[in-house]
Order: sequence, then structure tokens, then C-alpha cells
Amino acid sequence: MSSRRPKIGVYVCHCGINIGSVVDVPAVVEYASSLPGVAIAREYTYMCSDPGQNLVKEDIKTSGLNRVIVASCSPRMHEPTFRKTLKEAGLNPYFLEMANIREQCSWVHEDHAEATEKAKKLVEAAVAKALVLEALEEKEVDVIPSCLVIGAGIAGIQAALDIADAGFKVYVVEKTPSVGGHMSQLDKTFPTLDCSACILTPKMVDVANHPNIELMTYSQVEAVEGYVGNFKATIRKKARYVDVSKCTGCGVCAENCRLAGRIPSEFDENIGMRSAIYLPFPQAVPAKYTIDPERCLQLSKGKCGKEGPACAEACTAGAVNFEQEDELVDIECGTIIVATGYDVFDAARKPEYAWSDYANVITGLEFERLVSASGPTGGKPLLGRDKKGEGGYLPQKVAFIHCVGSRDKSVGNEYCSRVCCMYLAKQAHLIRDKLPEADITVYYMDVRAFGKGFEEFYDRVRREGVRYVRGNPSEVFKKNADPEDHTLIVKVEDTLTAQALEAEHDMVVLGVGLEPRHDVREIIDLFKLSQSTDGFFMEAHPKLRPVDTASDGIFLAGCCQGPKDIPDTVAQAKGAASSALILIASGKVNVEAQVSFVTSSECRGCGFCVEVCPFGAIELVDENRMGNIVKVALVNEALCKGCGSCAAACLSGAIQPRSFKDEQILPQIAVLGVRT
Amino acid sequence: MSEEYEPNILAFLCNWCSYAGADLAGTSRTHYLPNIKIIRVMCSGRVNPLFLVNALQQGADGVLISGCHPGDCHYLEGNFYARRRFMLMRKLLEHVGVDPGRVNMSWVSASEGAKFKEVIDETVAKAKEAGPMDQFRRRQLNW
Amino acid sequence: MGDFKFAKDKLAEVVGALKDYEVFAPAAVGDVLRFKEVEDASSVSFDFKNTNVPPKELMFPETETLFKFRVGKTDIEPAVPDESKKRLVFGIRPCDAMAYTIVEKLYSWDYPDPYFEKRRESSVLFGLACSEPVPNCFCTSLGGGPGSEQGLDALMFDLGETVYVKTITDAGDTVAKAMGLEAAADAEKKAAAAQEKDALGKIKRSIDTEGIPEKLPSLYDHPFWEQFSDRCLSCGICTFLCPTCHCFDIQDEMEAFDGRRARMWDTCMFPEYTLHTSGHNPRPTRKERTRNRISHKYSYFPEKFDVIACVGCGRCINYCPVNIDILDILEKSKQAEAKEAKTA
Amino acid sequence: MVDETILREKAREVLARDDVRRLIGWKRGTYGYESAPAVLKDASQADELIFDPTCVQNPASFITLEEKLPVPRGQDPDTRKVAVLVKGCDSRAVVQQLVEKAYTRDGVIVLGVPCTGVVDRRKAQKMFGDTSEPVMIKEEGDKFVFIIDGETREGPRAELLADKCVRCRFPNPLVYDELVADEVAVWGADEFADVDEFEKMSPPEKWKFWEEQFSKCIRCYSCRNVCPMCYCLECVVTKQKPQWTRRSTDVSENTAYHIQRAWHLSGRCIECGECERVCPVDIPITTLNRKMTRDVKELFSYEPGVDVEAEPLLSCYNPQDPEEYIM
Repeated sequence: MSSRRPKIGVYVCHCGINIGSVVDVPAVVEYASSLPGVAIAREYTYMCSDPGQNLVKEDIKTSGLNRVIVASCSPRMHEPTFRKTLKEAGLNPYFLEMANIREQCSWVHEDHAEATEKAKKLVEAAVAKALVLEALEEKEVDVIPSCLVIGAGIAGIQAALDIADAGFKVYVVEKTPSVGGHMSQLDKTFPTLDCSACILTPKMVDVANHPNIELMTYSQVEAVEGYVGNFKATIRKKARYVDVSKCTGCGVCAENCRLAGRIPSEFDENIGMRSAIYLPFPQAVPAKYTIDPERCLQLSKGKCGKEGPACAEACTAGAVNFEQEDELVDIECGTIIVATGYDVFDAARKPEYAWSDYANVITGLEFERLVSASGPTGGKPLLGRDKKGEGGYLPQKVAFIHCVGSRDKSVGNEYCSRVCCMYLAKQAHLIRDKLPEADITVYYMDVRAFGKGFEEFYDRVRREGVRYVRGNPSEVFKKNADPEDHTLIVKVEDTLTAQALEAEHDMVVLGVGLEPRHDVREIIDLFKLSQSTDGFFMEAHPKLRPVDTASDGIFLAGCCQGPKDIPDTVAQAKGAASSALILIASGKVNVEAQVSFVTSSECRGCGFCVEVCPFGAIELVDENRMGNIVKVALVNEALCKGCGSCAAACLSGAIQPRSFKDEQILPQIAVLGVRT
Repeated sequence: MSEEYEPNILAFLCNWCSYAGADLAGTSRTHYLPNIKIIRVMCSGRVNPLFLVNALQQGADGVLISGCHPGDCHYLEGNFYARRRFMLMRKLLEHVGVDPGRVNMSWVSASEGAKFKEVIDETVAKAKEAGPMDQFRRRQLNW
Repeated sequence: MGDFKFAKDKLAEVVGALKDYEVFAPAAVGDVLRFKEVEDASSVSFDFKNTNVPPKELMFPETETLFKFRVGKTDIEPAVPDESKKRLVFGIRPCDAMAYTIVEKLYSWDYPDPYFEKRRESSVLFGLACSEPVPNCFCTSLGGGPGSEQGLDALMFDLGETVYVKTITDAGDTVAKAMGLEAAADAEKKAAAAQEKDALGKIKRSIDTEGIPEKLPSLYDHPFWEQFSDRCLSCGICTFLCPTCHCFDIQDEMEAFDGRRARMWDTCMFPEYTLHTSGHNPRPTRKERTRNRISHKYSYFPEKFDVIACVGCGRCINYCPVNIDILDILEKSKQAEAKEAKTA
Repeated sequence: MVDETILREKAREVLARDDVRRLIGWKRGTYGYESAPAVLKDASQADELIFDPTCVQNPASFITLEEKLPVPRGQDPDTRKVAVLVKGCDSRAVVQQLVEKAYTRDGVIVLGVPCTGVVDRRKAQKMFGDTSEPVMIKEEGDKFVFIIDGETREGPRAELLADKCVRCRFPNPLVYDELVADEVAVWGADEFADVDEFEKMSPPEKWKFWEEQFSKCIRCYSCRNVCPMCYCLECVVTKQKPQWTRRSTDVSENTAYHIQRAWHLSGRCIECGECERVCPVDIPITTLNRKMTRDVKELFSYEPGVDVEAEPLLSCYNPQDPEEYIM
């Protein structure tokens, strides 16, 4: 095919009026037909439509075209589409070249004449490159029929269960001692008011018991290498200092811990207390205790009381083991799902709301623990308890503040966190439910009740006597210094009445938003992911590939990709599972065809490329050069991603990325470099 | 320098960030000057600094290399290599008498369509200031 | 032919008098001299020993377009030099003029080369006799000399205040008259003869070429070449600067769709010179290439054209950065025992 | 001072070894101020070796210049070592060649020659004129003493030293198996004043300067071929597919060639100055290289050819690399 004389077909797309209204398409077609090697030049309204594609297929079949240029939208949009078209017509898909005359021409230039001239040049450059395009072979590699799921919140759990239910092996790695994630901390879920724990716990148990799932809690991925279908991951199982095979989860150890009730519980958002040896929460899965090595006296100070560790003493199963060490486990998997979740916005970054100063200013997540039946207060919204958790008062005048750390450029978060409007509405309802007499005010910028049943729920809450005041509070401060007086002043302008208010409340709940995990960088480095401007992981395409990443075989699920509520998270998790399953079930995957190759007769063996390659895809190997043994570079095509950094490092041009070879780029420069 | 002079800029954009950023500028209908012609490469690390020499020889009045922000490279490190290479190539060209304003580099992410326009505007402005780059043009261009 | 003279301070006028000719003379860029078309007659000077780049480029330019083409089109546009205008090469040294007589033999043999021939035919050569040979001059060993007339149309002697011009051909005579030169007297002729004799005495280096052309083929495999080739850089200095080296390569130079086929100086010292498409190279190392350069000049060329392709200008010795000295090679070749060749 | 008897003795020993293929050093030239690189294969040739202020060439260039013939079937390739005599500056080439894996450290025997500077042939020619007889040069304190056609002449060392020697910071070899003489004191310093001076020109002035220089170039590639770092099997400059630079000699192609050459030596040039020395048309080639050397040092705190363990400059990066012009 490639040895034949180039016979190029040029197809210029009108894209409705998107291109045609600015670029003189017939003029571009006429110009294209004058270019060397161009056998056919046509225009069409929508090249990407079936009739458009059929035009190309017909021409390939009847006129023997062996190169195709589509001048239309961005190749990032439709390159795969037209590659498929070529393939279906029996032409190697890499004989396609696209000229981007929409995103980078008709949509950005106003002057019709100039845009037309530019379009001509872009087509000409595409012809120049098409003349030297080569057929590439798409190679298949086997896919190891398994998936590694990072994170065991609801997203990770759902994805893991779906894949496991389909009959394939899943490794679930969770950083904390228990699965469950943020959802397990929630009391009720909006708008249906299902009990969060009730709907989540069965899934948590399933994930632990599923025969196809290997669950690794209190573990972290240490290293990942390989490529789609063939990943190798090293997982660090952190020492729990408790032999999980012996631990029965009875809890005697925790009761006997010398620090029992003296360590703030992360699960309870520091409102409740735990021991140094602990179960994060009663329904934790696995129900195995873990020793916090930073808090445990024995581990951090080397000494626990005069008699030695009380937990070990108390454990009749003999499960406590202070000698336990981290364990490294190597696994192989074909696909990876990243479901690392989110952090809630740190309210201390909005000092005007005084969260750090007053105990009765709390975050939404703290509120969840406060009203949870399994929470530290047994579900009573008690404020102002003493250190032992005794006493306290029930608030009478409760305020909820929207958009804390969301839609707020001053903290660097321009985005909407999507869940706060509804969770605050739900929380207002819960207060109404628990304290029917309470005065409840919600301070909001906008109320976004866009989901199924949201608007109805919002309406219900208002009808329950929750007052919505449109205004973004500027300050929260204490009315007076009296420690017995809990009254807070919320300073706000009611933007509907243009009235400046100083409202009195005795409890303020901050509707904190969702943020990327603070340690997101580690995950990025590990899995070679990219971030969107908001800092969440970037999907391969915001519309059409919302669960894929730029790295083949790695998918996203849940809030690590962006804030979303539980149903959306579950839906995305199912999407990610389905994407992973496509690879796993088919058992084969095409690897990048546009990889680098070495012309070994030109290679001087300096190893510049080896050092530059970010994927370790190149090595120096012995070559017999007419009896003399020399070192030359060799590319592992399965590891190569085709970035081409090697080619720019190579002095002689011996290593080149296919489809982006020097001899394919220079003709483009030759065309586009000329000033018109 | 004639009033009519409209510089020709050749831009090498990485597929994942800057080319996508340019696409976003298009999707957002951000208007910019048509002086710029884009060549897509997979990574800014692919851009051989000698492409610049070639571009200037072919008649480009300025060049732009644009990649992902440091740390965001789709291929992890390509833009770091590119940064080193072009810093040096720029210095070398400057030493030979090529106005440094002709050699530009930027970090434009897939979400920075607006920044892309700013980068183009600035690149064009600098090339305008430097004047037409005729002295390096291939002597045998017009056959 | 005639004997003429002019006052040296009238040099610019003499050169400037020729309206119908394109005049080429040595011009300096820094310390480096090569022949250039004279734009300002007052820049012409006799104050030089010889040009770095020999005037062969006037007949055989470094790069020459043969034809132009466009991809996909079968018609081509040939480029033939327009040499209707007469050219005067002014101040060429006798050795470089003699080199034309050698190269000419090749370019008129077999397929006459229109490019070289046209230029050569339209050129009138006004030589400048040498009074100060450089240390590596050895023209006398090859039948030339500071006052050699081979290939010239006229020979000038810089006698200090006066320049004596001896015309050798009709063309030379015509130009001398067109310059408006006055007749020379015996005094100038005598002074010129004395200067030539003096210059001859200043040529220190020499080689007896007797027997060399016949012997070299017997040394084909001889290891003695390695004494020189081992330090050879494989660069083009010796050949590009040689007035008799005449090899060219033909390459296509292209834009995206348009191009030209051009020929350009090539040298047998580059490994690519003999590199076959298959990857095989019959002259794979510098040994074979060094041998070829010397053998071509001193054996293959005389075998075919009866003349050694060297004029003893000394440039290859002067400019070789690793002191590969052709006289040294020739001397060693004479000492080398042909039978040793088998041991290589 | 290097005692040539000792130098020859050491060379003889090395050449006598069974595992040594050749030794590269210097020998007397055939005329004038020339010396010649010597490639010796037999211990009996050791007496040809010299070391004096004419020994300007960099013998390390000839390690990588060697072309290997195809090995006949059934025979083993010659893997014997190459021995090389190096001055301080030359040794940096060996270091950089090792960094770039041109050969392995145990593939070469390096005899270090501490050096007090060599004479610039062009400067000597200007001062004393030319001759067809070999000239002998000795260093005596701050003078060079010449014997030219049997006559003794003297010239100040400072005026006759090659430019690279004036600012030499590495008179003693940085890598060697053995030194043939005692180390000498460092006399030079390099503040890159010449680069600063050049940079005072405006871009158009610079371009004009180079246009004139590059217009002289005949593309003989001696500057490339002599360079100890230039040993690609196929150089991009002469490559046909693709054709980066055209073989036609005009100011555009010549300029492109010289930029390409200087670019490829960025972070690799070890400042032996051979490129400029060999140029038959006197192009100040090192002016380009020195600019890169200075900038590489300033921007990346990097100096090639001093550390065998170093990573090649452009095959590594620092996340904090400067990027002041990047938009």
C-alpha cells in the first residue's frame, strides 16, 4: 500500500455553517485539487455524518485513494472517527491526516478572506505530510483479566463489586483501616432521606466477602509500571500491629487502651474520641482493629505504662503484635480504576466564619456526625459538651451558610461543589425534625436544586419553616465575651431586600465544599494523570469520555474527578467498571501504534534517549554491526507512548516517533513557514 | 519595516494541553490573529529545537512552542526537557543575531483557551516588533 | 603576442575600463581571499599570495542548479547558465590557470559538460606571476612555475610601480587593448624575467614525479597509506581547496512540493562519496579514501589524460589541519616496497 | 615540563602490551609550526612521539574517528584497547566521550600529559613568517623560543599562546591511567569576557557579523569532523532523508549548518578549540560554542567533560529550571 504512488483525497467539511460561514470552502477545495498527489477534492456539509464518511469510503474503493485528508474540526474530536472510516474501507487508518479548519480557523478568525487563506495553507500542510505518511500496524496485547481499584468509598466499592460480579478478579486498595469512605460518615442522604449507613453497609460487607475481590485496607499503592492490559503494582500493606487473622473485633483492646477516649476520632470529625488501638466506626469493614502508630505509647514512645501495653494484655486472641512490619505485595492487573475521593474544604481557610474559634460553628460534615444516631452524641445535636462528652445544650437558632470554599475565587475554588445546597437543605430538615421549635435560617447565594427530587425536597424544607435568606455572610462573631452566652452574630446583607442584617444564632453550620485530596500529587505521579484547572483529575474528554483518563486502561470514578452526589458517583463507578470490563472481557487491546523506532545503523549508542524516556521504554542492546559488537537503542513498543521526547534528544535522528517523524514534520514547516 | 508586514508565526503545540487549549479557544469563539499556523505534535518534548532553525529558514518570522504546565505533562517529563532545550536554543539564536522575541514558549493547558489567545497576541506583537525575518530565508525558495 | 604595461596606481582605471566584461578578482573577507565579481574597481589589489579558495569556482561553482521540478509533474525546467557576457578573470595565479587546462580535459571528455565549457570559453584569464611563493609551493615539480603561461590569455608581472603585461592569446591581446594599455619596453621584460628567476629560487619544496603514476597501483593494499590516513579527518579541505579536484554530487533540494536538482562540490574524502544505497561502501575507511585522492591525482588521471592532476599550489598542505602532506606521501610512496603490499 | 624520553618510554611500554591496538599522540610535522597527530601501532614507533608547544591537536578526536572494517566471517573483532595521550583540555573530551558511552573506561588507556600551553600557529606566522622547514618550539618562562630555519627567535608566551590556553583552567588531565609528568599549576581563568563583549552588539549587528563569517564557509565539515564529540554515524547535517540542511553553500544554509553544529554541542563542547583551528576560512567558530558554554554554566550550573558520572545536560532536567521568558 505505502509503496504505491500517493493518491490523496481531500475532503473539506462545511460543518453546517460552522466552517462554511467563514471559510470559502469551494475555494479551499479548488486549491486542494491543484496540489501534488491530490486525486480527488470534495466538500460536504458534515463529513462526520454517515453520508460524509460513505463519500470517503466510496472514493477509496472506486478511485483507489491511498491517503485521506479531512479538513474539518480538531483531530482531537474526529481523528478516531475517520481512522475507522479508512479502516472500514480497507485502507490503513494511519493514512489519514486532518486539517483543523474549525477550532483553529473558522471559529477564531473573523476576516473571511484571511481565514480562507489560512485554511488553504492548513490543507496544503496536510497534503505535504500525507505524501510521507506510512501505514502503521496496530498491535494487540493480552489484557490480564483483573482490575485494581484505588479507594474504597462508595465509588470504589461499586466499581469493584460490578467487576467482581462479572466474574473477574479485583484488587481493592484502601488507605484507611476501613472501607466506606465519606459516605459512611453521613447520617441521611438527600433527597430521599435514606439512612446512609443502612444502604452502604451491605455493600461494604459484600466487598470484603466477595470471592473475586482481594481487599487491602490500610494499604497504599507504592509503585505502578506497565501499560494497558499489563500493569504491575506494588502495594504497601501498612502494619496494623494487629494480626487480622486473630483479631475477632471484640474491642476489649480498645477499652483497655491507656488512651481510651482521649484521641479525637477522624471518623467522627474529631467530635468523638477513640483509643490508640481502634476500629474507626462500629460498622467498619473489616472489623479488625488497628493501632495508630503515632498515638500509641508503645509504638511512639517505646513504653506503655509500667506493666506494658494494656491492649496486648487484654487481647485474649493474642492478636496485638508490635513487631509487625509493612508488607509489600506485587500484583498484576489489566486495568486500574482510580476512586480516591475528595477532601472537604478546610473551614479554617475562611477565618471570617470563625470555625477555628467557636465550638458552635461547625462544618456540614461535623453536623452529619453530630446528628448521626451512631455518632458521639447519639444523634442529638448537642453543642458545648465538656471534655468527657457530658453536658451541652441544644441550639435554638440555627444558621446554615452556603458555598463555603466553593464558588469562591478568594480561596482558589471557582467551581460549584454540587452537593452543598442539598445537604444543607437536608440538614435544615434534620434540625427541624429533631428540634421542632428551633429557628432555622439558610444563607444562600443561589439554590441549585437540579437533580431528581431535589427541587421538591427544597420546597418541602421551606414549607417546614426553614427561612432562606439570600446573602453571603461576611462575618460570624460572638455577641459577647460571656462564656455562658453562645450567641453568634451572622453579619449579612439580604440582597433581596438590600438590608444589612446582624442575625443572632447559637449554631452556625458551614456548607463546606469538596476539594481534591490534599495528597493528589502522589496519585498523579503514580498513575501519570492530569488535573483540570479545579485540581480534580482530568477525564479524557469532558463529554464523551468522562470516566477515561489520558492513560489507557486507567479510569476514574467518583469525586476524584469532580464533586458529585452519591447517585452520580455510583453511576460513574458503574461506568468505570463497564469501561474496565470492556478491556477485561475482550481480553485484548490495541496498543499505541504511533510509537518510536530506532534505525540502528544510525544509532551511536550514546543513550540520550534512554535517559530521556519517561516510561523506561528504551534500552541499549548489543548489535552485531558487520562483525563488530556495538550498543544501540531499542524501543519496547508496548511501553512506548509515542511522546517523541527521544527524537528531540537524539543527535542523529536515529530514533523517531511514527507519524511524527522529522521527515513528516519538516514538510509541514516548509508549507506553513512561508509568509503569505 | 513596512506597515503591511504581518508576521508569520509557526506554533508547535502539544496534543494534550496546548493543542487542546487552542481547540478550546475555538470552541469558545475566542478571536485571535490568523498569523499563527499550528503544527500538532504529541508532546512539547517532541519538538526538536532544530525545527525552529528550519522554520526561520523557511520564512517564519517567529515561532512558538507550547506545552503543558510544568508537572502536568501527559508524558510526565517532556515539557521539562523542552524547557531546557528551548531556553538554550533561544540563547544560541540570539547570539547569531535572531531577535529573541521571535522564539517564544508558553505553558497552555487544555482549559486555558483565553490564555492561548493572549499568548498568540503577544507572540505576534513581538514578531511585529522584530520585523520581517528575511535575512535567514532560504536563498533558493522561489524556484 | 604583445607586451604591455600600466602604472600600478592606475590599476582601478585599467580594470574599470572594461565595460563589456564581468571582471572577477580576488576579494578579501577578513584574511580570507576568494575570487568575486568586482563591483568596485578600486578594491582590486595585487597584494596577495594566493586565494584560499581556488578560482575553479568561477568555472565550476560550489552549487549549480541543473533543473527545477514540481512533485507529481513530469515536465522539468532546465537551467543553463547564461554566459553570453564575456568574463575577465583578473589576477589568477599561474598554477590555478594551469589547473583549468587539466580539469578541462575531463569536462570535455566523453560527455562534454556545457556548464563548465560555456564558462571556460567565455572567460579571458589575466594571470599574475608570483614573486613570493609560499613555503609549500611546488609548481615547478609539475611543469608549472611562477611565470608559467599555461592556460592564460595574458600574464602580468607586478614590478612595483609598473605592471608588465604579456599577452599570450588573441583574446588577451584584445582585452589589453580594450584596457588601453601602453606598450612595454625591454626594461619591463627584463625586470619580469629577473623576478621570475628570483621567485623560482624561492620555491623550496619539490617532488620528482618520475615513475609515481606507474608505481602507485602496485601500492594499492600497502599499509603505508595508514601512516597518513589514520589521522585524516575525512573533511573536504584538501579537495575543495584543490584547483584540480572536480568531483560533484547531484542532489535534490526541495520545498514541500517544488524543488531543484543541483550539483555541488563533492569530495572523495567524505565517506558518503562512495556509499551505495545498499549500505555497502567500497571505500569504508579513511585509508581507501586517502589512497584514492593521491592515486586519482597521480595515477588514474595521468593514465587517462596523460597529465598529473596536481599543479603544486600547496593548498592541500597549507590548510590540512592534521599535516597530511602530499609531498610526504609521494616521497613515502617512492620508498615503499611494492611487495609489502601483500602483507596488508 | 614533559620529558619526551619518559613520554616515549611509557608509550613504548603501552604499545608493547598485547591488549593494546594503537596509541594516539603527537609527532613532528613536515613544515613550519605544524605537528601531526601520531597514530602508532608498534612499540618501535614510540620514538616518533613528541610533546612540545606545537602539539595543539586533540588526540581524543582520533579515538572516535576510527572506522571499523567489517569483520570477516569466522573472525573475532579486534577489541584491544586504544591508548591515548591527552593534555588537560583533551582529557575533557575523553570524559565527555565516556559520559556519552562512546566506549567504556576499560577500553582506553589514558596517558595524561600536564601541559603549560601550546602555540597558536597563526599568531606565530604573523610574528615570524612562514617556512617550509619544521620549526622547533620550547617554552622558557614567559617566552617561547623558536628555531626557524636554523635561527633562534623568541616571542612572549602571552602573545603566542592559543586562545584556549590563555584561559585554560584544566592544564592537568582530568582522567588518566598514568601521568607522564608532574602536574602543573593552573594559570588561567575564564570570565567569558569575550562573550560579554560580543553580546554588546544588537541582534542586527550580530547577524551582520555572522553573515559575513558564514558566507565564507565552504562546508568542508572539518570543524565537525575534528570535533571529538561529533561522531554520529550519520550526521543530521549531511542526512538526505530528511534533508535538514541543504548541501548548497549559501549564507542561509551555511548559517543553518553552523547553528545546528553549535546546538548539537550545547552542553557537550569541551572547549578544545579544534573546530576553529582547523577552519580553512577562519570562521570564529568557538564564539558560538563559548556562548553556549557560558549559558549552560549560568543557567544550569553545568559543565561538560569534567565528571564521568554526570548525566548529559539535555537528557536531564531540574524541575526548577529557569523559564523567565516562558509565557
